[in-house]
Order: sequence, then structure tokens, then C-alpha cells
Amino acid sequence: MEEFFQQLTNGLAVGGIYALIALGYTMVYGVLKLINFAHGDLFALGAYLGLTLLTSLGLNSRVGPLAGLALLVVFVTGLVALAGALLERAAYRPLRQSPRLSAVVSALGASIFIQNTIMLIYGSKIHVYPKGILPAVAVNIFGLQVPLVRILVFVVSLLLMAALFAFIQKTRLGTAIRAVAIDQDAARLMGINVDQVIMIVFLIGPGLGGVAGLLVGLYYGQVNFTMGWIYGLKAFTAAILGGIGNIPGAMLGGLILGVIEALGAAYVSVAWKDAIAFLVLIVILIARPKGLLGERVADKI
Amino acid sequence: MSNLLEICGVTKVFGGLTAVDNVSFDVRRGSIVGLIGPNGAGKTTVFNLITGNYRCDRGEIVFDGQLLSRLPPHKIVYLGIARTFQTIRLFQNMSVLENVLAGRHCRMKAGLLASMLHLPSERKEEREALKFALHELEFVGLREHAAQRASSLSYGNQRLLEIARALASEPRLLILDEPAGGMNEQETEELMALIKKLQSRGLTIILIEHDMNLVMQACEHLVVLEYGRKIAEGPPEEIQNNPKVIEAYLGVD
Amino acid sequence: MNRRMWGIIAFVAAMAAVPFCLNPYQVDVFNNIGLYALLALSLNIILGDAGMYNMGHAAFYAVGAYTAAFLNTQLGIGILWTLPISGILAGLVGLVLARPVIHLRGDYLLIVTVGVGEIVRIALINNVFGVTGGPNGIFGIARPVFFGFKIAKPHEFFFLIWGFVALTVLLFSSLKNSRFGRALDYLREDHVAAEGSGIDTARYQLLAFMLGAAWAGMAGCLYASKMSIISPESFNFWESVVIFIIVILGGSGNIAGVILGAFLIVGLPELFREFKAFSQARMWFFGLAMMIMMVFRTEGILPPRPRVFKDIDRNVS
Amino acid sequence: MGMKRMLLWGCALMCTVLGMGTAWAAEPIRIGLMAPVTGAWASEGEEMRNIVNLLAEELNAQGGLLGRKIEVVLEDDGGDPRTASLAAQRLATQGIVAVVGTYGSSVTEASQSIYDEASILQIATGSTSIRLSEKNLKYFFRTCPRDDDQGRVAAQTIQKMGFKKVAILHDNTSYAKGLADESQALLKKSGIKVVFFDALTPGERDFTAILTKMKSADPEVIFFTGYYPELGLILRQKKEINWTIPVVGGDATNNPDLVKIAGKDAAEGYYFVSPPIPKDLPYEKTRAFLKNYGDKYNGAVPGSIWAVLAGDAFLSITDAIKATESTDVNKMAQYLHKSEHKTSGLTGEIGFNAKGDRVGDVYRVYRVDAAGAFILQEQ
Repeated sequence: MEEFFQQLTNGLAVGGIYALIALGYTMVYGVLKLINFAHGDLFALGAYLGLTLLTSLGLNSRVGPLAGLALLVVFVTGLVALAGALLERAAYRPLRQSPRLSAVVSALGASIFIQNTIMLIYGSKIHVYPKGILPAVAVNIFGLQVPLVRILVFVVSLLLMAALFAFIQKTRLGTAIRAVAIDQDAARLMGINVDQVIMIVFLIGPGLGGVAGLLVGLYYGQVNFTMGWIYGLKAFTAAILGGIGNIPGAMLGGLILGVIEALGAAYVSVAWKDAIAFLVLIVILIARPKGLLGERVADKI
Repeated sequence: MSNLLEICGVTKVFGGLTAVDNVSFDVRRGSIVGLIGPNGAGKTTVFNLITGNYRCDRGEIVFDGQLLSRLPPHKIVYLGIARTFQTIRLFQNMSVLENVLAGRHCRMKAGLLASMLHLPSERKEEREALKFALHELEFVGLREHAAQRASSLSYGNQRLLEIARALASEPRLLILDEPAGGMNEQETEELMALIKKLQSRGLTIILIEHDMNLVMQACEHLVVLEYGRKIAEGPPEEIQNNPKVIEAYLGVD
Repeated sequence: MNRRMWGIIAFVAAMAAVPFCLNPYQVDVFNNIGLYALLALSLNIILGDAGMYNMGHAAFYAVGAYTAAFLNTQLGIGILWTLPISGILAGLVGLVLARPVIHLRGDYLLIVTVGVGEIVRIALINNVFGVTGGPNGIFGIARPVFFGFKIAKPHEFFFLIWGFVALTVLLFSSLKNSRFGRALDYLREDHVAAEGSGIDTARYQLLAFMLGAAWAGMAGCLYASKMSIISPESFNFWESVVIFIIVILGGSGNIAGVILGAFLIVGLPELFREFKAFSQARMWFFGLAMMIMMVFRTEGILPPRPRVFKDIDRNVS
Repeated sequence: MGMKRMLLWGCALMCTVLGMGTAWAAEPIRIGLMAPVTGAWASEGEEMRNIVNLLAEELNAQGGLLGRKIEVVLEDDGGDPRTASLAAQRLATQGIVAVVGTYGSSVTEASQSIYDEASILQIATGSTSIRLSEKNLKYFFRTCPRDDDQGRVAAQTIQKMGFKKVAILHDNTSYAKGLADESQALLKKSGIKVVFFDALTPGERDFTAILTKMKSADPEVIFFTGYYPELGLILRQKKEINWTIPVVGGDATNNPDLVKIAGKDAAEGYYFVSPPIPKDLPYEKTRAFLKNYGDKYNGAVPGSIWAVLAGDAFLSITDAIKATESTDVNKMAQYLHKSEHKTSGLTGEIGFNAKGDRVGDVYRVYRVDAAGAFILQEQ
């Protein structure tokens, strides 16, 4: 039983990271109906930018650990958000009126481009984050040893999800985003600046991805230029599982995916865990074709 | 059997809303029946139940002695019921002729292998389908537009094209959902003539229409719906004077 | 004879000259292009014609390749004889896998196919049923023998592969102009209207999926015979993505476009080999080029052209 | 532009550019080098290239071979089988007499039959998979040991340490799975229980689920046969949950970056089996070469033993050319197959058996100390 709960916490911790990346994924999708395959690579970009700020620029040693961490988060979020907005302007906006899959291929091109930009700048070797920025202590929860950082990652994901949800549901800008998500033309007629709203979404989504990259870098301590691809695919899976376009769905999907992987590894086979995760996804989609929290709409005829 | 279609106690619920509530009516062979009622009365839903796009929650629909209830739409077309759509649903990026060929599809046989190899039987069938499709285009008056893209047609002609597509499947029952929607007066006149011509070809027709002039002149039998319920049924002149119908229409308009 | 016909003749003539003018390496590049063209043509049936998002096509490619390899190495069946069996088995696998998920729309189908691709790959790595050889794969696949003529060298494979491409183009283009091809067009354009016009959309989706999977399986058989060793890493997610890109970038739904896409996506990176200074940045340029091409040719480089019915009257009489 | 014309145009362009590769004069003796210069193993490939180029330079400075210069022709195999088969086709058209390479077993395998059919002598450098030399290929050799050698040494090491229950973790790559299978069989034979045998997914970051599962199987030692990036994370995450079990690994973890990823405290006490790392090679000749290497490449030291083995492959080829005074592939192969022949290489004396495998014991045991250095253990 203890092993079960240990695996559950393992799964939730991994799932928290998937969820964090999935939030940005689902947000962009919700508004543009675009699978942004470059999202994972923006996430990797965040991890690398954090590395540069920490090592080459020595951000941490200059302003002290806590302020350093805060600045780090701000800088990384800002820079990746900027990269996201640039990407939207250059590679996605010209394709907004064209067949949907054209934008997907453009996104795949962007993914390769960003990944190789990172490789050309930083090289293909694995890079290592400096140690000791996050405290390496474990806390005892009901008899389980859980590293504090895992709890931190989990809480950060939860808080960001809640903040994002509140932002979308409660603010004026959030309402505009929802309006654009439902019908761009109608939103335009209502006086909403659609381009601007999409730009904002492309600041928030990749920005969140950047934070996730930073967290992964800080926590696991190791980055390489292909890391975005694996995490991106997991996040996309999580977003679909929860019902793509749905913010609490992305969170739920991420956590469930993490838990399925951990339990699959524990009770079936580690080597088969990804296959098990996909199998569960397929079964869920057969039962609920729009994901767990996706709304069911009857075809209008 | 003089009835081609029998609708018995059909009910359809969406979420909590009962869109069609225990509706029954019969359609006589060779007749033109009008389904009327204010917006949101459930007329199109009844059509979608007949054509198999929706499934009845209760009740049944019998076409020429065969129960339609759980059949998918394409099977129902195959049995001899063809439809047009309220919001025009043509294959906009394809030619007018190809649109009509879509209706011809279910009367053709060529399978995957025959199609790949262009077997002689397939070529013959294609030629005949083409001939048939052109004939139907001629019939609705779109013959000279055959090679154009469907999206380039005028609104009224798009409605006619939908009818031609439906006719290509050689239906016995034709279901027209607001065929005069978006047509000008002259076009509506021509449509009326076309509908009469269809009847003389032996087709049975059900139509939804808001143009009361057309309804009263074309239909010999009317069914009136309001809030999903049938409130009246009978020949046009009788319906015209039915107090419940008058109230329903005045209450909305 | 119109320009289109002249173009096709010129292309075929140029291709026929390839094995006689180029060295084995260059011919092998063309062989790779041919294999990808086959894969992309098969995916085009599913993605371009029927409009079903499939990003797990490598799964069927793998099923075909492993079927051929297994039958050849274990039962000693000549590799070319396994071609139809590979196709049939891959088609059946496609049918069985697609059956429960075919009703999913757009991106949901996309992730499911990604999942199917990954499940197949993981099963191969884990030596499922003890027949796939695990991460090592299957090796020692015999060279194909064609009417007593052993095919081993690149220029010999060239005729086998491109011959099969030519056959595929002939079959698929006549399929396009038939009842079957039109049915796929209808259901891609408007699912509801197609069903309402009397087309069994679910059946055609399944048939298209099966046909595409079967053809990918046959491409897998050719791949196995060419490489003489196959392993799971050759059928990973990236492989599916590349095939997907070829179809969309070349011109989804257009046979010539898809073949052009294979030339660009498989051939261009090889050209970069010549410029050793750039070898590190090869993929960087590739990604950039993909974005630029999509932005400037939003419907692919050669989008499909509408069918022409110019001589309607002649056809009828 | 009509679409067919565009197709044609692209085709013509491709033919022209591809054709440029063939216009060469055939004056010097050309030796091919197939290495992963791009892709996941790019750092291996770069060191292979540097070492082979330097050796060729040194040889040419002494006047070359048979009065001719040596020219190294590099092709990138990208660390992937399909690219490798193209690279091999390409090398085969460039008039090479022999080829050095390459690193990964499946990559080498994709090229084997191409070289064999083209009658080109191939000496692989990092491809340890057993079956490569079990195909009776006349012209195939390798300077690296085989997985069964490594499995034997690893099993012996675990046995000597006195452990009775082992958890084996691999990563489902051809190499790691082979080593894991090999060791498992040997360990079982010597009465040691294998209580856990499974594979992680390369490229992932979180291995806590695996560690938790492994822990509940209660092993006394973990034997990991995969690569260093994953092992670094495993060591680190193992420390985080305060699990102090010893870990033994295979030669793919032999990389200085391992300590950087794991952290010195987590890496301390880790054992691995590997051919000696370059700096521990006890030969005068090797020290001199490593000094020249440092002089030429800004003070760098080759970190990978596999790259040094590429140097040995080159030396074996040039030795065969010198001894047989010809570039005839059959003569060269015959010479290398002879058991009394010994080439003096960077990793000691190099000889091959009838299968083309290197003879002699190569594997050593290393331990990571508190400072993160790899310390050669006494045998």
C-alpha cells in the first residue's frame, strides 16, 4: 500500500509538469485550433535561457537566491513569451485563413527550427544546471518521503492553472479571449481586436511553457536540445485527454497521464508504460470523443 | 397501402429540451405535404429524424412498410428518401456536375478494385451516371452550369442544385427544407412549377417553407408544429382558418 | 497532347535516365525518395483524400516490413512474394485499429494515431510474441529475386522501387477519378452532406484507411528487402511526422504534389551533404525552409486541381 | 511555372549537384571514415574525426604509404541506420580502399552488406553487438570488444563484490538490451538472483517510479546497462529518496558528464566496466599521441575510448597496407586475420581472430571517487 501511495505521488509530480506545459498548449489551441508543435521547443528554450541567465550571467550570485529566483522566472517568462509572439507573427498569422494542417506543418517546421537554433548556439552536448538553487530536502507526508521540490512544482502548476482559469473567466481580456475562441468573425464585429487577442494568447501560452522549462531545468538539473520534443508530445497528449481547449482539462489530463505512467510502470512494466498511457488515452477517447472535460456538441445540421 | 410514410408518436429530446414531442402524421403516396410552424417549432428536427441524422427517443417512422428507426442516413437514401438542407450544404469546392454525381453514388456499384483498374463495367457505369446526372441538371435548369464550381452559383441556383443532387438518387420521397429560402419572387415561381413537375414524375414530397403563398398553392396537406407539438393538420384552406394556427403565428410574428 | 502530358513524359524520361547516369549513392538517394513517395502516396489516400488526420502511419509501414522480414527469415518465403501478404496484413491491422476510433474528429484522431504508432513501436521493441527481435530487429533478410534476377545493387532496386511507384500512381490516379475517389472527396468536403447524399461515409473512411495502411505495408516490404535489416527505430514517431509533412507540404490530395514533396523533404537534406561547412546547420535550414514554404504556399506547393469536365458531351455520347 | 516543369527542374538540379561529388582524381590512397558527426552521438563523431585526421597527418608527414599520401574521406552517418546506408553507398563510390567506423551497432550493421558487396575492408570502432561478426563477412573487423566480453567482466565484478540479488535496468536500445541479456544469463548461472529486469525510456527525466518499483524488489545492487544521461539522473534521484544501494554500470556510462549531471555526492561510489579511458592507457606511444592531440585541438583530451579505437582501426588499416605493400582488399584482410600479426595501436597490441573480432582482454573496472574522478581499480 505504501508503494502505491509513493507511486501516486511520483505520478502526480511528473503529471504536474505535464500539466504545466499542457496549459500553454491548450490555451493556444482553444483560441486558434492550432496544434502548436513548437510549444515543446519553446519549453526547451525556457530551460536553456534559464541556464544562460544562471551560469553565464550569474544572475543568482548577484542578487541573492530568492530575488534571483524571482528575477529568473520573470526574465525567462518574458523572453519565451516574446519568442512565442514572434513565432505567431512570422509563422502562424499568414496561415490563419488556410487549411488547418498547413499551420500544423509550419508549426512542425518551427519546432525543428527552434530545436536546431538551440543546438547551434549551445551545442549538442548535455548541459547541467548549477546545483543548490532549489532546496534539496524531503518532507514527510503521512510516512512518505517526498522531496520538497516535487511539492513545489505541483503547487506552482496548480496555482498557475487557477490563476489562468480566473483570468480567462473573470477579466475583460479573458472574456475577449473566450469570444475569439468561439467565433473570430463575430468577435471582430463586436469590436474585439482579434489580432491583439491572439498575440496575447501567444504571450501567455509560451510564457507558461518557458516557466515549465525553467522548473524542469532547476529540478532535474539536466537539459539537452531535444528535450522539448518528448515533453511536447506528453503535454499534447495530456491536453487532448482533458479535452483540448479546456484549461482545467489540461491540468486534469496532465495529472492523470502522470499517474497512469507511474502506476503502469509500477504494476505492469516500465518498458511498456508509454504504450499503456496511450492505450488508456485511446480507450478514454472512444468513450468520450472530446476528452474528459471537453463539451459534447451535437452536429448542427 | 396508400401511405408512403407514417410517423407515429415521434419524440426527440436534446438535453432537457423536448424538440419534438409525440408527433404523428402520414404522407400519402404522390402527395405534397407542407410542414409549417414558427421558428424553433421542431420542423427541421422532424426532417432529421426521418433522414436518420437524429435518432428518435420514442416512436417510430415507417417508410413503405419498412421501419426506419435505427438506420443510418445513407441507408435511408438508398431506400428512396432524399433531402435538401436548410443551410445549403453543397460540396462548394467541387463542380456542379460532381455535386449531382454524389447523389448518384448509392445507385452505382463499382468497388475499390473496379475503380482502381477502371474495368469496362466501371467505365460503362460512369458514363451512365454522367448521363443521368446531366439529365437531372437539365431538369432543374442548370445544364449549362455543369462544369462550374458549386460556390460560383447564385443562391437560388444552389438550392436547385441541392434538389438535382437529391433527384440523382432516384428517390420516391423528396424532403425539401425551405427550398425557396433566399429566392426572389420569380425564382420562387419557377420553383413552384418545378415542384409540380416533380409531383407529376410520381414523387412524393414533404417540404418546410415559410413562404405561405408557396405553401398554400403547392401543398395539398399541411402539418402545423408549435413548440415541438403538432397543433393542426389538414388541407391548406382548413388550416388557414384554424384559430390555433392563427394564434401561433400571430403570437410569434 | 497538352502541356501536362508532355510534363509527365519528360519526368518519366528523366527518371528512366537516373540509374544510367548517376553513381550508386545518388541512385540510392532516389531509391529513398521513391520509398517515401510510396509512403506519402499511401498516407495521401487517408489524409489528403479522405481528410482523416493520421500521424501514426509508420505503424503500418512497420507491420509490412516486419511481416516481410518474418516470413522471409523464418519461413524462407521470397521477399517479393511477401509483398501482397505484407499489404494485406498491414491493411487488416489498419482496419482493426481504425474501426473503434474512426468516428473521432480532427485532432482527436491525430493523437490516437500517434498513440497507435507509439504502441506498435513499443511492442516491436519489447519483442512482442517473441517474433520481432526486440531492439535488434530482424536481420539477414534475403535479397529479392525477380524472375531469376537477383536485386542487390542500388540501380537494380531503383527499377523495383520506382516501378512500384509508377504502378501506384497509375492505380491511385484512376482511383481518384472514380466513384470511390469522389466518395472520399465528398466526405472530406462535408461529412453530413455526403452521408445525406447516400454515401456510407464510415465505410469509405475505413476502406480509405485500410487501403492507405496496406500500401504503407507494401512500402515496408520493399524497405525491408532493400535494407536487409530492420529495427524498431526506423519506424518511430518522427518517421510518421516526415510522411505527414511530405503530404501537406507537397500538396495534400494531389499525386504530383506528394511526389514533389518527397523529392524536397528527402532529397534536399541530402544536397546539404555536399556543403560540409553547413552540415551542422542542415536541419536548421530545413525547419526554416518548411516554415517559409508553408507561409508562401499555404495550400502546399502543388495543391490539387479541380477535376476537369471539359468534354462532358463527348463523354456522354 | 507548370507543376511538371517544376518537378523536372528540381530533378535536374539535384542530379547536377549530386554529380559534383564524383569528379575527383584518384592519386592518394583514400581511407573512408564513417562517423556520427551530427545527431545524438555528434560528440563521439567529432572526436573520431579529430583522431583519425591527426593520425593521417602524422603519417603523411613521414611520407605516407607506398610513396603515396593518405587521404581521409569523411561521411556523416548521423547515428542512424538509414543515413548510414546512404553514407556507405557514397563512400563506396569514392574509391576508398578501406573504411573506419562506425560507433553504434545498428548503424554499422546497416552499412556492412554495402561494404561487403563493394569489397571494401571495414573496421568498426564502437559497435559491440555480438552478431556483427557472426555473419562470416570476409572484410569485417572491429577494434572494440564484444558485448559478451563486457557482460562477462560485469558479471564477474558483481560476483566478486559478493552481491546475491541484482536489479538489472537497460534502456531497450540494441546495445543495452544485449548487454543486459548477456549479464543476466551469466549472473543466473553463477547463482545470483535477478530480482528486477526492465527498461527505461531514453530521453526521459523522471525515474522515481522505476526507483520505487526497484526498491520494493529489494535488490542488493543495481546493474545499469544504458547510457550516462539517464544514469546521472537515476543516481541523483536515488540520492534524493535516500536510497543508498550501490550501482554498477556498463561502458556507455563512461563519460565525464555523468558526474556533472548526478553531482559529485550522488556519483561517488559508482562502479562501471569499460575499456580504459584514454588518459589511463599505459603506453608511451599513446601518451605522445595524446600530447600532440592536445597541441592540435586547443588542449582538449579525447574523452571517449571509442574515438581512440577509431584511431586503432586506422592504424590497423595502414599497417596492413604497409605489410602487404598493396591496397588489395583480399591481401589486407588475409594479413589482418593472421593470428600472429600484431599492430601496435593506441590501446595496446591489436590482433584479430578469424571472425574479425579483436583478441585480448580490454575491459577494466572503474570507480567514481569523492572528487568525481574515474579511478582505475586493481584487477
